[in-house]
Amino acid sequence: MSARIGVVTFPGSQDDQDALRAVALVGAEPVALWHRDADLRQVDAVILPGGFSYGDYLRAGAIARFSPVMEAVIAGAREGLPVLGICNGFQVLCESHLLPGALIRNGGLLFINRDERLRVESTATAWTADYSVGQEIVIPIKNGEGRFTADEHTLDELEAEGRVIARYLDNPNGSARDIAGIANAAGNVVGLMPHPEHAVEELTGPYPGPATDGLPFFTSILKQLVAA
Amino acid sequence: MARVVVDVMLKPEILDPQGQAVQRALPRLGFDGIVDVRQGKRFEIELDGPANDAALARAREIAEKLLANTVIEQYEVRFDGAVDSATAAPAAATSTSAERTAG
Amino acid sequence: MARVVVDVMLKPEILDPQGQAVQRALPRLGFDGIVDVRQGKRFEIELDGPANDAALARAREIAEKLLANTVIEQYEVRFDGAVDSATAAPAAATSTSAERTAG
Amino acid sequence: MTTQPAQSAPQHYTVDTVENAAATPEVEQPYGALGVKPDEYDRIREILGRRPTSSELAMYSVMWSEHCSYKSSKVHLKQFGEKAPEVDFLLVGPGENAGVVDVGGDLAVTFKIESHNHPSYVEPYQGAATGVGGIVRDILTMGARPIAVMDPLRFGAADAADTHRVLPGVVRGIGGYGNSLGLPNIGGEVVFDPCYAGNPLVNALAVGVMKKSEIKLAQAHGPGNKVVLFGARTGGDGIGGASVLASATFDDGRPSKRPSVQVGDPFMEKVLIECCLEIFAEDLVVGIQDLGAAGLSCATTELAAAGMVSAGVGGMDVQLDLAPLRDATLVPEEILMSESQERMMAVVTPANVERFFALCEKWDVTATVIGTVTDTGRLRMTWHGETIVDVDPRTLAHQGPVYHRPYHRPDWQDGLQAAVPDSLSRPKTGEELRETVLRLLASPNLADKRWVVEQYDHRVRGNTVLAHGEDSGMLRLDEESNLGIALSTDGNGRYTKLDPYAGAQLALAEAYRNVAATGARPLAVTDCLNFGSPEDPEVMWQFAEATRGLADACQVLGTPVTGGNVSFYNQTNNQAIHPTPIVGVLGVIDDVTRRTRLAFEAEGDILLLLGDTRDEFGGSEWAHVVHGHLGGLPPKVDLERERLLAEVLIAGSRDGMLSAAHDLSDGGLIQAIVESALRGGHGARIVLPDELDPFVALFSESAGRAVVAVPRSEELRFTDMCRFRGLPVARIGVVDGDAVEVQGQFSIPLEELRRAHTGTFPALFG
Ligand SMILES: Nc1ncnc2c1ncn2[C@@H]1O[C@H](COP(=O)(O)OP(=O)(O)O)[C@@H](O)[C@H]1O
Ligand SMILES: [Mg+2]
Repeated sequence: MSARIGVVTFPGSQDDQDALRAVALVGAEPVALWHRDADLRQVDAVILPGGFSYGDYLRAGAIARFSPVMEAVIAGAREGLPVLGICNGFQVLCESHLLPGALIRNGGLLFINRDERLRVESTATAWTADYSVGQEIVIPIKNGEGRFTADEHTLDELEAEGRVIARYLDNPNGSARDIAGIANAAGNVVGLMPHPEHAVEELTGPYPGPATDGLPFFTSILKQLVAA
Repeated sequence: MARVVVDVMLKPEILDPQGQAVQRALPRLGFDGIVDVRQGKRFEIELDGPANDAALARAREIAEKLLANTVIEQYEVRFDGAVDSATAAPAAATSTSAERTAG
Repeated sequence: MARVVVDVMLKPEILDPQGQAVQRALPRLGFDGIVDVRQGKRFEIELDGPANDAALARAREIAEKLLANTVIEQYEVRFDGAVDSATAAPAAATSTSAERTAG
Repeated sequence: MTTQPAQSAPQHYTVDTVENAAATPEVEQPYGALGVKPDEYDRIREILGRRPTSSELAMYSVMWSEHCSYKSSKVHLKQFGEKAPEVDFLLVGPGENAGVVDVGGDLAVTFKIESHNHPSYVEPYQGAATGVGGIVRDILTMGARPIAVMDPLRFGAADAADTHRVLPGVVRGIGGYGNSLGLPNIGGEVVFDPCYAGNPLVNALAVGVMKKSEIKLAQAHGPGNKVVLFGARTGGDGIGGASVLASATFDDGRPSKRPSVQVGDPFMEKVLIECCLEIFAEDLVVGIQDLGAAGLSCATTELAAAGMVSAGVGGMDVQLDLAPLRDATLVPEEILMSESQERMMAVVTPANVERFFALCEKWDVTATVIGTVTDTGRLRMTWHGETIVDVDPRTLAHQGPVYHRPYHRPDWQDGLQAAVPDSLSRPKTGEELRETVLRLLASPNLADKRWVVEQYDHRVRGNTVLAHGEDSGMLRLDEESNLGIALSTDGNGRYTKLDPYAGAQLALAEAYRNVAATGARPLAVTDCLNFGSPEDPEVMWQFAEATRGLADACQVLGTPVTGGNVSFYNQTNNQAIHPTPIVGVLGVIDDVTRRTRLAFEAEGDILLLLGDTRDEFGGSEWAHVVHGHLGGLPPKVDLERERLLAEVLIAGSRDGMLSAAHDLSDGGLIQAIVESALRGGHGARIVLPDELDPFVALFSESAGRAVVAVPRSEELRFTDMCRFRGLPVARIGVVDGDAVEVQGQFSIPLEELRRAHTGTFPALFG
């Protein structure tokens, strides 16, 4: 059977087509989801894509969190539905309290689009199993509010529970403890500021490369779903 | 018609890069002796109905639910004293209520 | 130490996409009867020295020069009434001065 | 349904009706304050057979303005059509919102460049942001999905205080708006020159793609069809001029201030784009027009006029009071002139209205039927039942004034051209050459622009094959066939100042060369002509020469001008900017996986210099940076050579002979080699040809040249091809090591080059 992976489009989503393309590239079935539909169309996993939902004028992800589709995603996530929030999607997950902490304005205040070197810290999630711990990868970031922040207690807890899934090797924005992505305790919900869906093709991925280090995010989930 | 102001500021323990950028810029512009700058958001909300406690409670709910992310921000809700004109009376004069929550 | 608040809002005639985005979201969250929402910035500035007219004048100069883009924004400068704690006295109570300029 | 009820008319407002205008011929109207000349006013009266109502006067004033009517430039722009090369791929030429080009398969591409110079000086962030928003709506209006933007920019001196106000805001604005639309920014320019202080140039190019069968035109036909206004509400934006009418027609009791600056709402535009594309996909519109400059005046008249021209009959009735307002106190004159952003107007058959509105509702877009297409030949507008406009729309849209402005060659032109750079002191020793390399590399115009372009998203949509730092931006259009396009914009104000005819040609030549360097075949052109005041005969001469040069060159290169924009009055205190035609070239590439990058990627590759190098330093970057000198003549133009060079570069890419190619332009050969070396992380050992003076070889800006890297195994095949076709080729070195070494002169480690190249922008603006 093939896995159905949904990608939500909010008004203002930008990288939804890219997430759908990445899903298709690894051989899963991409399913477009609309923010107004509470129905998840029987998908096996959900990706909240990058972009500027509702313009992100208030706070990134603040308004998207209240859309009908998010009620279903939140309920599903609590039941174990794999959810990956990329960039704006990560912000939505934090605003929804599916993940702790918040993403605030970058240290330098500017929007940054850059290929970042990351170290994978945890493979114990639905979305990172195909990496190895300590693996160094290159994935682009592009955001203005990507600086992860949380209180010390939360940060300690994330570390202790192995829920930091990736760290920046050259922290671009002042993220606490170089955190680029985290998971919930169950490992089904992952939030990541860098964009793995923009590192899936030799033609369009980071240059000079490696260009396709983002693929394992998508192969990881596919393998888990197919195995299930 | 009730006019309510909601001030949203980062909690003191949260780093404020925007405020810091302002503070760093000030000496270069010739402003010295600035000890601290914090930058937050101000919302002016007009609600139907009278300017009573119920209006304030509604605004507070909006702030709690939407305007502030209480993981990192705190907010304050109060009636807007300043009237609708560009030359303003002191904002303080007609304020009748204010409160701040640490979220 | 003087604590001054600078409120910076878009001039009323200028489109405020941020406020509009909030306003459009509110009915979906179950908040009706919201007539208008405007979103601006709030700065809290701590200055060396006494909280007198000179401090206010300095803050005003900072607002004019840096904090507000007077092409599209107006600002208001006043002493911060609320003290430095999370449980606040009414902001109004200790405000001593406020003014707004259309820039 | 989001239709909103008509607002009540503001109090105190006296409507100037058509009836009233006919009955009161003696009323004095403030046409002068609206920029309408006395003879133009007389013509309006003659056309109407009465005095215009204040609403009509508002419409004529904006439609007959320089910006909308091209009254000073028209007689020159004509050449782009008259001299247009015969091509079979041009689907829509100049005159529509943007030109459309057949790129093969069932796909068509539309692209256009526009300026937002003055607004960006007043309010850099919003000015630049709304500049992007405006050009993207033009592309959308053609029926296309916008797929990328580019931003050629010019600023005053890099270290001038005002540049530090303008540049960061402009860059943030372009990024803020473009990123929020989900449009990759795939290229642009950042150039500094004191002549742009007070007159920065913010040009924006947008490109879109559609099926050939889906091209939309701005036409209103079919009597009975509905006219729908949708998108943002109308506010008092950009109606500075209307205040004179306002004060003439009503008294007090309303806000006196009208915004001089338009604020953009990229989120609104993003949903408007998606909404329009779904509307297009279901074929729900007869015609569509964006609201840009001159807002509703322009959209209604252009739709109505074009409909009459194409269908023979037409006309439109509009109930202006139905337009949804952001500011309820606006009066008709202001509504007609408002330049509020993010608005569109569509003509929809009655049968499709319901579906049209359903899609608007899906995207939360406000839509309102405000009028109907008629067969009266008139554009009529009412305000709460009273007729305030009754005109032949063609008199507004097509029959504006045409000026034959006087022009003459400036007296100083000869002196400028005589001030050749030959006597400037040149570096001679290896050490002096080395220092000059580093100095130029770090100079603001040649320095690395990462600080700027990192603020732009170039990846979104996932089809960006090449972007910043390459010779052209390149996009994949079709994931199956790998068909793609390449785009480059160029323009050199110094060259054009020295010789406007040649300067415009060099702008085209450079953009053309850049497109070819990536392996794409140059097809078509868009241009933005940035000049001083057309009322100055010397500026007008520059304009006449530049348009003539561009039109002639397009003819030779076979690349028609498909559309563009003119920006006049770029001057402060009678000091005009350098004449700055910015030329954008669109190319097509059958297989984007065959693209050529500019990076040196493989050690041992052979470096070849293509073309002829002459002692040409007039207007050069070297003369500018080292001596602050501008004089002499720009590099020689040889369009046949450009065409030959392009053929070789395209063939080399197609046949897999090239590892890298980089066109030579500002800063000359050594600048190109250093850029390629830094990008690829491999150095180069250069052996300069014996017959050339080392300084000339390294820094001359002779046109028609490129440097390529070829694998050893391909060298013979490639050089044979060059010789066979008659393109001069010289072996100048090899990709090798961690330094750029020019044998017998100097060697500079890549790290040192990188520090010089990347340090400048962060130091200036970080
Ligand atoms: N420099 C130019 N070269 C070629 N065509 C031009 C030039 N300037 C303007 N045009 C054409 O004239 C028409 C009107 O231009 P413009 O008013 O900028 O269009 P719009 O109303 O869509 O903004 C367009 O088709 C445009 O392409
Ligand atoms: Mg247009």
